[in-house]
This record gives sequence, structure tokens and C-alpha cells, in this order.
Amino acid sequence: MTQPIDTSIYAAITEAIQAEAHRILAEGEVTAIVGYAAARRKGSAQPIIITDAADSVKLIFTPACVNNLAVYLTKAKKDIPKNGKIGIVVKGCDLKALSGLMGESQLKREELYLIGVPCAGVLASTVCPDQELTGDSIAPKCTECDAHLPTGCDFVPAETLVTPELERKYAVEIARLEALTPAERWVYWKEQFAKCIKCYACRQVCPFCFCEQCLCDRNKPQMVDTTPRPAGNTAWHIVRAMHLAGRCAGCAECERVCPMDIPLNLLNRKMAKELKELYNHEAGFEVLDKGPLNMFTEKDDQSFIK
Amino acid sequence: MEKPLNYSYYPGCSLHASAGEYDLSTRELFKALNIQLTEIPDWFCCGATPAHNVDELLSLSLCAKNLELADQIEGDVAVACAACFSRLKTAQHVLGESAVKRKQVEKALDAPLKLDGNVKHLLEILAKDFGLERLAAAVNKPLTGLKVACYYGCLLTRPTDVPNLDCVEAPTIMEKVIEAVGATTVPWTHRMECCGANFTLSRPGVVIQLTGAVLDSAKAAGADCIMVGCPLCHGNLDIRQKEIEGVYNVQYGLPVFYLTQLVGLSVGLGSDKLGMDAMIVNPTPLLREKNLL
Amino acid sequence: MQPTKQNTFEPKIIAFVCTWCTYAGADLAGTSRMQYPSNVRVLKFPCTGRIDPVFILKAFQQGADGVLVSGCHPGDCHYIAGNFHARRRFAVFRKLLEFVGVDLNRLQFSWVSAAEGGKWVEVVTDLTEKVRSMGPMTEFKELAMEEQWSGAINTPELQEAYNSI
Amino acid sequence: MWPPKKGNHSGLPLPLRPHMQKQITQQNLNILLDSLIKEGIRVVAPHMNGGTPLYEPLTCSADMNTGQLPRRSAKEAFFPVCEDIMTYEKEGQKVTVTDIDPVRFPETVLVGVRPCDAAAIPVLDAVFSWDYKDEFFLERRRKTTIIGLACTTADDACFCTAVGLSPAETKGSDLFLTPLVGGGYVCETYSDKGEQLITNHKELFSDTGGAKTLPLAQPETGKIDLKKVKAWLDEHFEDPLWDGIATRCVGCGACAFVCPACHCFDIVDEGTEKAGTRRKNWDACGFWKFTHHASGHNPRDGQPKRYRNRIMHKFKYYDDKFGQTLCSGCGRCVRVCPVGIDIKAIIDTILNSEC
Amino acid sequence: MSRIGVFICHCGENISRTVDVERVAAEVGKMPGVSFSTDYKYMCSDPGQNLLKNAIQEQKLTHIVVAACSPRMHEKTFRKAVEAAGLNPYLCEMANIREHCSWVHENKEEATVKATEIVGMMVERVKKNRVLPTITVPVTKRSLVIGGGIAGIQAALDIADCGHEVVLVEREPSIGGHMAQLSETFPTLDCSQCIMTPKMVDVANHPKIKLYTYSEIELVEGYIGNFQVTIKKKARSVDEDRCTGCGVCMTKCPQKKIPNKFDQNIGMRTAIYVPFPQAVPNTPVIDRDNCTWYKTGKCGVCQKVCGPGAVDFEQQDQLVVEPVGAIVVATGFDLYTIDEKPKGSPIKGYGEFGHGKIPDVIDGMTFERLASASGPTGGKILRPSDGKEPKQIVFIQCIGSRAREKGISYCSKVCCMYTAKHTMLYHHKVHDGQAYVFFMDARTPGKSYDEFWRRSIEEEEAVYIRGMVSRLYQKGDKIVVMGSDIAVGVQVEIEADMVVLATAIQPQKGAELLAQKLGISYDKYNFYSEAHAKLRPVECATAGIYLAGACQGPKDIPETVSQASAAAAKVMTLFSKDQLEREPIVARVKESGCVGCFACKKVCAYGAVEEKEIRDRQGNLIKTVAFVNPGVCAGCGTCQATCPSKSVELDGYTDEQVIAMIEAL
Repeated sequence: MTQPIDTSIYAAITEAIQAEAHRILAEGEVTAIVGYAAARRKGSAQPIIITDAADSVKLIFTPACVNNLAVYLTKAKKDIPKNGKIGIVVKGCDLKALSGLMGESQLKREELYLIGVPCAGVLASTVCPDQELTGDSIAPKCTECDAHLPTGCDFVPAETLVTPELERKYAVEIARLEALTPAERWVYWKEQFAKCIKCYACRQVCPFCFCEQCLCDRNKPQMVDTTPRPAGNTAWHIVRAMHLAGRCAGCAECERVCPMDIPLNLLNRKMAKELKELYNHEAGFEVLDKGPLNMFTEKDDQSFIK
Repeated sequence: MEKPLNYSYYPGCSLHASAGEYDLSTRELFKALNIQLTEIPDWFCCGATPAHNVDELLSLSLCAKNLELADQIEGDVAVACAACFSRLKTAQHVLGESAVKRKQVEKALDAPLKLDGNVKHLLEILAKDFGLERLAAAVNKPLTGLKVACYYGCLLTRPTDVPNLDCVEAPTIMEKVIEAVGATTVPWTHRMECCGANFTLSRPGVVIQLTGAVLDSAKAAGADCIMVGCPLCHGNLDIRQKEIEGVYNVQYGLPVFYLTQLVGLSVGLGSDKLGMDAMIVNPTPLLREKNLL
Repeated sequence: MQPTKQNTFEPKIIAFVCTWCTYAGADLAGTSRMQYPSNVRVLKFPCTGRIDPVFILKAFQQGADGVLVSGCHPGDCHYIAGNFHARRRFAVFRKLLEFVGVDLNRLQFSWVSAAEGGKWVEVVTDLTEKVRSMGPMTEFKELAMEEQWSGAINTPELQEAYNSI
Repeated sequence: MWPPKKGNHSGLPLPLRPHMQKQITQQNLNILLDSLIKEGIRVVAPHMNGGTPLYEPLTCSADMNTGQLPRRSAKEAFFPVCEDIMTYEKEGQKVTVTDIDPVRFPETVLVGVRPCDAAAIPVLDAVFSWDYKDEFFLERRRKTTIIGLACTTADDACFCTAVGLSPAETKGSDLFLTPLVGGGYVCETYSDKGEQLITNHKELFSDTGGAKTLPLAQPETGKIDLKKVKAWLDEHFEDPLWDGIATRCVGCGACAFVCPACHCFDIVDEGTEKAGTRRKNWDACGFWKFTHHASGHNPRDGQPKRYRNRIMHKFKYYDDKFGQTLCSGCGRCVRVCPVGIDIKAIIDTILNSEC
Repeated sequence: MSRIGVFICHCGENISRTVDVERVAAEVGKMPGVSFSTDYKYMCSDPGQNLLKNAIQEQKLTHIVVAACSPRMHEKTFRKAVEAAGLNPYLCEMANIREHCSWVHENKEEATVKATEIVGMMVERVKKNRVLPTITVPVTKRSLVIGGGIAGIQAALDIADCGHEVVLVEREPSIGGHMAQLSETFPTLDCSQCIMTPKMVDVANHPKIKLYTYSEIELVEGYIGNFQVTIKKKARSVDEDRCTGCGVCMTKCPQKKIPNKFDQNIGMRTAIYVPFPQAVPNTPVIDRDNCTWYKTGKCGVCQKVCGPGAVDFEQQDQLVVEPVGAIVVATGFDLYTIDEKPKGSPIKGYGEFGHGKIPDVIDGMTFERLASASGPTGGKILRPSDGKEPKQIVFIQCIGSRAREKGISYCSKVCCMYTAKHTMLYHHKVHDGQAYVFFMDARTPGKSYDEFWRRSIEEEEAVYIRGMVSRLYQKGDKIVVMGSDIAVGVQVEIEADMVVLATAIQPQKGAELLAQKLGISYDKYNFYSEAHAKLRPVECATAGIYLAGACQGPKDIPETVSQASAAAAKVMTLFSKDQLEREPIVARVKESGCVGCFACKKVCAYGAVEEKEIRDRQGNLIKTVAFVNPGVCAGCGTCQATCPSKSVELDGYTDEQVIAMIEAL
């Protein structure tokens, strides 16, 4: 059943973002702002980097503002001129990624001006950008969102959100897969990974894939086969999920951008679920000194070890 | 106007039986303080003192199920009985520590555990959540001149790391609460000693000896009365008092109050709303003497 | 040995072990002349902390039917805490493998100290026998043979598949 | 020889004007495909893989689903995502190398190919049969019959009309289907292969009875002046525009991989010390690694330079070399770009800028 | 192209009995890259090693695989032989076909196949081996000793006696530590000061020892062999060079009622003071918090009476930098203070014992001062409350120790013995008194220890009650001790005149702050952690730093002295060479790939990973990357498995080597 989701406040948020962006650019508090702007196709939005206060009117926030802009701040991806503070528009999920990046010494809080967005959800990658936001058209990650309202930002529009309780799509799907036999799960993932063409969109949009040289691009030694064959694809996605375990902030960009519709975030959610159960770790707004896989306690579970 | 506090209320079996006045005074006091108590629907026995000695899984499961029931109601779990409090806290502690036991209990209950709720003794609610300042402000009839021996017994603070109510061996929370409503407390030696608890039925001799030492100590310290937060302690100190006086040929005449009775008195509740008539050692002469009735 | 042996499946077991405890434990099994199946191939590392999950993946891809990772007991690590880090890493990695459909009966973790020659024999024997009863690990091997449809060429098998339609 | 002669480089017959016009019902088309499958011919058609439309070999004609534009283009029928080109084996001191024999490529009928996909294939012929004749491509090309299908719907990412094609473009098709009102198709042949197919199964075809074809799709974009675009590109290798556009680009290969015309590939050896395979797989100019030299130097050291190459190659370099544009307006790159980069919008910007 | 030589050892018959070595040699000879393959009866014998050396030269071999016993047995042997033949020793690998093959399999066919595969793996591995030069680190042959108690003194004297300079740093105005506070020592009842003060004087007079008292460690930089230590000399207000130690200033100081910490605050001292008469150096310190001059700007009596003019009210704290090659940490212990809960610590107090409220409930160290001839009572046991001699005294052991509920689960090790000593001292001084001891069990492992403990019961009439005390309370001038006697199964109450609590040994307050400066690890109680509980008990995991005494865990005097000498021996071993050589199995960072997430740093147990800034020629910061200090790295490789981009690599165990081995299977 289609459950409508109230996004009426997005217009007010857009105005507030524009005003704040204008102020901080005009007052020289930041040198650039990473935000969203409308794009050519109807209802669509795209990332934009503005440096001129006059361009603040271009900034928007709509259910089509799907990107996690944190990716533009990591060094391997983009070089936004680093001669001052940078403003960035962040949803709660994006802010978790920023917190993770700060914990991994990739960013410094004092170099950022965070414009937080109260967000009721954004659209799924499978629907056209001009659709209404509903319980069906919403991005799966938003059904499990616990961070509708970012905190600890420099600026957050004072809007009140109404967020309906939705069926947790990943939890449901993970439970379904967990109930299968290993052989059945293998068949499922084999079909999914077979579609992969190694375009690496999943890697390139991931805020945490900030390595200058990806392990999977190396050939001395060749840890992972680079060709887009089922074997290499499977290895790539396993390694990717493992490298993100304990780091992934759950923005689900990998899954959103996959041109082959591989449910990549399922792997990340599964890892998050395990880390929660094993070590009570959850990605949040807090900047952690050490991720769950960079630390240990003597009492950690070892029931699987003989 | 402050937001009213909400709790799910776990009275426990005693409060529905021998300690009816504790239940009554708790409900009345919280009503007077505008603290919302919602009795947990369909709650049942926590297993009390026998279960964990016989079958640990059963005792954990009973508590876990009660906590699951409590989860339906918004707010932390308020517990009056020190034994119930101890059992619920112990279950949370044990299940929190052991994944194996958690799995066993989950299997027994056939449901995922909900252990996150805070279990709080009434003392904690009064002293910390409601706050001593607000409590003092709510007093209509300060208990001035009443010398109270606060009796903790064994279970309220022990063992280490489980109830986390206060310092394990040298707590002060009872004193703080009762001093906040105007009473005077006496320093005494036996406030943490055992009263004999439910040996009262099987080995009354032990109870007479142990409870006698507690009463002795309170009397020696110059107390007018004893305040408790546990129906078992209350039973021994109050019901057995006459018998002990006979055995040792002494006179104590120490009324034994539940903390909610004394605090209730101070906020102006009448003795009918506090179940004073259910007490064996008649408190009326003392309360008259102190102009509290 | 029995001549029937060549007809039965002999699993390939790869063991990733730390040099200070498990490797020494395996040495002790040797000096004590204990006997165990010859299926295991040992790769020595300074510490379980050095063992990358990718190695396990690679081992399966290269045809291992079972993988063993073994190091020092908690608290015994020659490098203070390498095994503690490894413990977390593999606790998570095995869950991932399980989720993508690898039967975890093929992946064993153990603590074997330098004094536990007997335990080494037990762990290796148990894993070998368990994997033997499970049969070959076909998943990764089959995967290695597969192509995207567009890269496939006519093979007798493919032709047969078409014929059977 | 430089510069190469423009025009046909594949050695294959040029597309002809319609030679034969017939009609086929949906049912008969299915019978045709099923019988081809039975003959051992690989029939590749749009098909729903889970929720994802892809060109894939069919095991049964009923699996064909032409409702949506497949996510990947039809180029992979000739230019696979990944293919083996040779294998090696070492034993003792001896090394044995075995080439893949293109004779083993299967006979294929590619059906339900959209005009934008089909039209890109002759464009690719040029590059794969230029100075080096890529037998892997050409042999697959020879062994494949392409049945095009006119579009009756389009979305706002489609822009075939902008690059001079149309929803009824027959370029590249051996046989072209146009849907009829009430079902069935008009079939037109554009090559001997197409004609052969009809001849071999003539019982399934009937003469055109003047049935009405469905109205064709109407992409919202008008034709653009590709000459003007090229003229601008000729002069603007260095231009601030590149920085502006490509700061957003995150450097993945999604656009190139879904593109019907992009054809860059990489060759890698995979295997062990003892045995292995040399493989050819898709590559993309958006990747940082694409131009990364062994020395560590990278001439295209920023995403703007890499993205510029994409535009230049499509609208200038390929034109310079082969007289054709390397874009058929399918709009796939617009749809899949993670960061909403829109090639049509970029062309518009170029056209609107002062030359 | 590699030219690999493979040598298959028969090990007499140990290998050849179950492995067909000729067949292995033949099979291996066919492997790509192998240019020489042979078998020999005893590879480790001289002729065997010569065979290896000759083959390297004659066959121009580039890499070597010796298939024989466990590398744990002979890897060093063969690497040496290879080095002698002119190859880098790390181009030689051993294939273990004895312990892992011939000895554990009976079937010759199976064992032969397995042996061939094991050798094959090592052949592939060795191809990827790189030339690894031995790592050398220069060594500054000076040592720092932190802490001037018996541990620090012993270590300093041992090192200095060996001819190496020692910098000894002590926080208090005098060296001596806790041992100087003790009255007598078990198990011989020697006077503690009698055996301690000569050593203190030795330190003061030793030409190789540079003593900094009233000083603290400010900063430690560098690594093994090359530390730079910044020491803060706190202002003493007395010029050490001018002061003659005459003590006139102290006799004239008008502030005489300041509790003396050295006497556990039951004795008094002046504002300008030495903590005890035998202090080393015998130079007073002005306690600025209590000095009238510093409080009011008036007085200055000490300055006026000082003949040499040593008193200097203007003196400032000074920072001194000392280069050293090794550090001995000997910071000792503190006693558990039962009436207060240290801030931020999980350790809880004993409110129920009334310590701090009931004046005659004291701790063991206070009893030491009461019993000490040079203490505030001149060695008489007197109650702090009224100065009366206690006739009934109760000692309670395990206060804080082995009390999980209080947050400490360890045994303090010395309390059983010192309580036994206390009962004796008490009995010697109060002949008609009765001592009771509440104890859990008596732990007396040590030479002559149990005899000593028995003596306290059998000859000195102490009554030992097995059981713990629940509560103490004042009743009149008595202290009621409520306890249980679990041997008899009864509750007991004793009305005592004095109660002595054997409080637990804890690390010095702020021990963790020093550890953080040093980069050494510590346990949850803040005791410093040794590198290996059994085999490296005096070394820290951080190379070049050694532990002595109770800072590592509770210890008695003999054990402390032993460990101090052991630490000194370790330092001297380090100083025995001009350059420190170590196996080059260390991690290296490939800076081009490193993105500076410092996951490696987070998992490194040795603190070997540092942050390094990469700058361009103009000096602009390009990026910050990890740097592994080869002097500190222990070579576990946890960093490499953790590094997402594999930009840190452990030499000798590179991914290339590992993958080559896996692919060889």
C-alpha cells in the first residue's frame, strides 16, 4: 500500500539553506559549498559546488537529492579548493559518513561548515526523479533511518519532521536470506554478482573508499581478479563488504548507483547487524577514535573458535 | 510545568498480599507527586528467592518475560520490592553478560529479549528522577523531629555492579530521601545486616536472632522508628518484633514504616491512604507525639 | 594404503597459522610422531594478526576445500594483541562468507598453543574428515569457469545445453 | 595509412535500403525465435533479469521482454564485457600458449534491438576494422543477425533525435520490426542476412496488409548541430567549461559501460605461475587508472581531463578519424550517472556558449 | 629471472623413510624457475652446508629453498650458510618436510606428494623474496631510570657500575621511596633504613649517576637507542650547589605543624624540609603551599639564617633534555586509600570501615611509621586518637586486594608477610597486647617466608581468624570489629583498641600519564605491562624500555631488587654493541598509496607507527602518511592486514609472497 510521506517542509528547508549559504559565502566563513541543484531532467537534482554567494539560489533540497555529498570531501575523489572552510549540505545518513571520515583522519571538523538537513527520506534509485515520495518510492535505506535529524551541525533549518514508521526493507530482506540454506544464498548472490560489470560506481561514490590505490586495482600481487567475470565480481564484492565492515555509515550510495541493480547495501547492512550484535557498534554522529575492527576487548566472542 | 514522569509499575506478589500497605502508599504517594505509574499488564512472579536457587533458566526467563511485558509501557520500570528489584536487575545483568544464556532464554520465550529498559527502585525514582529538591518542595508536613533508622537490608545495594543503586556497603540514598522531607536520621551499625529474610518460616530462631540484633542496634542509636524498602524486611522487623521482645525480654516499640508511608505522610497524605492500620507495631502514639497525625 | 583410496575424494585443506603457537604446535605433533591426514598445507605467518581475510577467499578460489586459521590462545600472543585483532576480523568475515553462501563447516578457526601438538592433530583431523564427508568445495571452482554470456564461446557443454532445450 | 579513408572500414556490406517488406504476428515471431533456439542458434533479446532489463540469451521466446530499454547496450554481443583471448600453461620449463579460435563463437540472432543500439554497431565496425582487424569483434559480427525494433515510448533522457537518429532508425539492423496496432510487426530487411532469415522461415511471414503501425516515440529533444559542437571542440581543448562540468564526476565507468558506442578495453593476464588466461575486458576513460603510466605519471591527472576525453572522443576524435559521431542518444549514461552528469545538457551548454 | 636451488634433506632416515626424496628432487627440478635440485643425507652438517655454498657459487643460484626440518630448528643455520656464500640470507627459505610431513604421515606416496607440494609452495614464495638488509640502529649508551626507590636505585647502580652513565629521576625531594619508610623488613626483621641508606649514599656518590630529585618526566621522544627525554626540575627554592645540608634553616622555620607525608601525616615537619633525616640529597625543599614567605611575602627566616646563601625564593622550574638509549621504569606503588574513590577509577572505597572517620583505624604503612625507631613516636605503638598503647589490636588483610566487588581482583602479594611482621613488631613492643588477624588465606611463597609466618602464630601469639570483616564501628573508645570465622562457622565481634588495614598495592597515581608519555602499555589497574608475561617479564612491548619493581605489579623487596638487576642486565645487553642490529622483518609504508587513515596506528601494540607529513618542494603539505619506525616495529603484521589499501607491508611476509604460496597449491 502506498503510504504518502510528507515532504512539504523541503521547500522551507531549501529557502533556509539558500539563506544560510548566501550568508556564509558572503561573510567569507566558507570558500565553497557542496550542495544540491536542480538538473535538466524533470524533478532531478545533482550535486553542485558553489563558491559565489550569488549562486546560493541554485541550492535546493528535494526528495531527488539522493547523493551523499561527503564523497566530494575525501582526498582521492575530488579536489575542492582547500583554501578555507568548506560548507556541505548533509542529511543524517551523510553526516554519519562525515563522522566516520573524521574518525579516520580524512577530515577535520573545524575545516567544515555543516548545513544539516532534516530529512524525511529521499527517492529510490529505481523511480523517476519527478515522483512523489511514498512508502513505495522511498529509498530502502530511508525505511530504516534513525538519523532523520542531523545533530552537531553548524546550521540546521528549524523544521519539524513527520516520519511514518515504514517496513524495514533491508531487515526483512536480510531475514529472508538468512533463513535460506548456504547453497540457496550462494545461488542468489551468484546471480546478483554475475550482473556486475566492474564499473566501480559503488566504489567511486563510497565516502569510505578513499584509498588512492584500491587493493582491487593492484596486480602485484593480484589479490582480486580484476576482470568482470563472475569469479572476479564475487571476490570484489566480498572484499568491498569486508573493507567497509565497521566503517560503512549506511548511506547506501553503492546500491543506489549500481547500474546493474545489485543489492550491495544488503551486504553492508548484514555486516552492520553483525557488528551490532557482536560488539554493540553502530555508525552514528559520534566521531570514534577507533572503529570496531581496529580495537578489541579481551571478552570478545570466540564461540566460533575451537 | 515540568513534564510528568512515566513509569511502568511492577508491584510484585508481596505488594498484592502481605505488603498491601506498601502498594497502597506507593500509588498514593506517586499520585500526589504527579508521577504516572502504569501497572504492567499481566505481570507475574519474578521468581523471588527460590527460583534462582532451583533453576536459573527459569528465574531468568520469568524476569525477562516481565521486562518484555514492561516494554509495552512507556518509561522505566518502577519496582517497590527489594527482592523483585534484585531479581530483575540480576536478570538484566546476567543476560547482558552472557550471550549463551541470552540465547537460551530467547529460545525459552520464543521471542527476542528486550533488556534495555531501566529497572528502578522507588528510592532511585524519588531521589534521582524526581529529585530531592522537588521532593522537599512537595512537603506539606515536614517530619521534623522524627528520628528514623534507615534499614537497607541485604538486597537493595548488593551485589556489586548489579543494582547500582548506591554505594554497595555504605549507601546514603535512604537517608537523603527521608532527610529531604524533614526527618532526622540516626547513624547506626546494622543498617546493612541481614534480617533473616524468608527463614522467617523455616528457621524462625535465626530470624529472631538476626532481626533482634537489627532492632537492638536501631534502639541503641536512639531511633524512633525504622524505615524499609523491602516487604520481607518489613515482615521480620514489624511482625516478629513482639515475639523478639518476648524472647529477649526487651522493649523496642519501634514502628516499621515503608519509605512511601513516611514520605507520603510528609506530603500530607492521611494515614488511611498510607495503610497505617495494617502495621503491627502501632505507629499512632509516635506520630501523635511528633504532631504528625 | 588401500587401493580404493584414489577413488575417494581427498580434500585440500589450507592452514594459515602463526609461527609462535600453532606452527610450533604442529612441530610438536611432528616431534611426538603423532599421525594425521596428509591433506593439510601449512602457511606460516608471524601472527594471526597478519592474516588477511582475502587470503581465505583466495584459498577457496584456488581450490581449497577447507581452510583453517589458527593462532595463539587469547593472552598468549607473542605480539601482545595480534590474535585479538584477528579474532574480531574473522568473527565478522565468517559472517560475511556465510551470508554470501559459503558453508562455514569448511572454515575452521582454532587456538593451538606450542604445547598442543595433540590439539593440532585433532583440529586438522576433524576438519579434514568433516570436509571429506561434505565433498569438494565446488562453488568457487564452478564460479571460476563461468563467463558473462557475451564472453562465452561454444563448448561441448554449452552445445549440449542448447540441445537439451 | 594516415589519415584513414572515411567511410566503411569493416569490409561488411553497407546497410541497404529496404529490400523486402513483410509482416509477422507476435505468435509467429515467437515461433521463429523458438525454432532458432532449437537449431542451436543463440537468440539474444531484451529480458528481465530480476528487475533489471538486459540483453541476454533466451532459452524460450516467451522470456523476451521489450518493455524497457535494456540497461546495457547491445554492443556486448560483439564486444563482450569480458572475453578470453588466449590461455597459457607452464609445465616444467615448457610454456604452451593456446589462442582462442573465433570459429567457436556461436551463431547469434540479436532481436528486439533498439534503434539507438543498432545504429551504434556500424559505428563500432569502423574502429574494430581499421588498421588492426579485430577478429574477435568481426567474427561475432559476421555470425550475428540483428533484428531491430522501433521505439514507441521514450523518456526525458532519450535524445536519439538530437544526434540525427530517430525511434525508427534502421541503421545497423539486418531486419527491422515496427510494431503494429493490435499486435504483430512490419518487417523490413536491410541486408542479405535479414533476407535470408525471412526466406528460411517464410511460412511465418505474410505480406504487408496495410495494417497501421503504432505511433512512434517522440523524444523531447530537437536535432542538434553536431558540426557546431565539433567546431567548438576543435578550438576548446583547454576551457574552463571542463572544470565546471567534471568537478562532479566521481570517476566511475558506469557511463562508458552502458554506452552502446564506447569501446575501450583493457587486456589483463589472470592466473597463476602455472597456468592462466589473457582476457580482454571493458575499460573506461573515466577511470583514474585508464591513463596511469607504469612510471606513475598520469597525463590525464584530473577528472576534468578524463571527462573531457569522453566528450572529445564522442563528438570530435571519432569524427576526425571516421567521420562519425560516437553517440547514438540512447540516454543510458544520463540515467545511470551517480552524480547526474547529463551529456545532453553538456552539449547544450557547448552550443549555447560563445565560440 | 630467478635461478632457484632446492636442497632436499634426508635427515638421516627421518625424512627419507617416508618421503621419496629423490622423486621430490626430480619433481621440483621441473618447476619453473628451479635451476638446481638435489637431495642430501644431512643438509645441516658441514658437508651439507658446503654442498649448499658450492652450489650457490657454481650454479649462480639466486634463491634457495632447503627442504628439511622445521625452520624453527635450522632456518638461522641455512641463512647463515647462504650469507657466507654471498647471498642475502633472506633469499633462503625452508620447507618443513619433517615435522609437518615425514614424521606425521606413514604412507610414502602421500608423504612424497605432500612434500613435493610443500617444496613447490616455498619455491613460489622464495621467488618473491626480496633482499632485506639487516636493520641497524645507533645506540646512545646512557640510560634513564625513572623512580628512586629500591628498584630504581638498584638498576641505576648496576648500570653505572658497568661504566654507563645513568640519569636517575625522582619525583620526591629525596630518593629512597617506600622502602625508606619501612621499619623492619621480612623475613629477617632487618632495619630497613640500615640496609637502604648505604645504597642511597652510593647513588649520591657514584660518578656515573646523574641524580635529579624533585623532578618529573615531561616528555619522551625517540625510540630504542635514541630517546630524548625532557625532565622538569621543579623549583626547590634552595640552590643545591650552595647548600651544605647543615639544617639550620629547618630548625628556625616558624611553620612547624605541617603533616609529613613521609610519616603518613602523623608526624610533623617544617615548611623548608627534608622528608627524613637520612635524605639523599640532604638538600631541603621549600613547600611553597605552606611557606609563610610564599603566602604572605613576609618571613624569609630561612634565607636570613642560611650561611652559604642557598635559599632562593625566585627559583623557577627548569626543563632539561637528556639523550638516552634505554629507559628503566621503576615508579613503584601507592597504597590503596580506602576512604576515597579515585576519580574516574572503577575502584571503590570501603565506607563501611570508617577509615578517615575512626582515628584508630590505620593502614599498614602508618603502622610501619609507628613502629619505626625514627618515626614520629620513636618506635612506640601508640593510638593516634589519644596516644594510648593499644592492648587489643586487629589486623585485617586483603583490604582492596582480591576484592572483585571493590574493583581489584589481584593479590597484593606482600600483605600476608607484612601483617605477620606487624604482629611480631607489635608483640615485641606491647608485651601484654593481643593481636588478631582476619585473613582469607596466607600466601607465603618465598625463601623463609612460611617459617616467618608460622613464627608469628606459634611464637608471637597472634590469633589468626580465617574470615573477612564486614563492618567496623566506634563504640566508646573501642572499635567493634564485626567479622566471621569461617573455620568455626560463627560470626565474631572483637572490641579492639586499634585496627590496622593491610591495604592493597596500587600503581602510583598518574601512572597512566607517564605510560602515555613513554608510549608503553598498562593494564586496567594502570600497572605497566611487560612484553610477555613469561618470557619477557622485564621488557616493555615498546623496545628500549624496561620495567623494575612494583610499577609492573605488586612485589616484595627481594623480587624488586632481582627485577631491577635484570632490567639493568637488559640495558647492558643493549649497550654492548654500538649499533643495534635486528631482523629486518618489519613493516614498511608505501607512501604513494597511503591515505593516512591510521588504522595501522590504531592496531599497533608497539606504538611503532608515527604520522609523517609529505611536503612538496615549496614546503606545502601534500598529505600526512603513516611511518613505521623500524627500530620499534616488532613485525607482527597486524597493520598490513588492517590497512585497507595494503600500503603498509611486512617484509618477509608480503602479500606477494603469501599469494604466491596460495597459488602454488
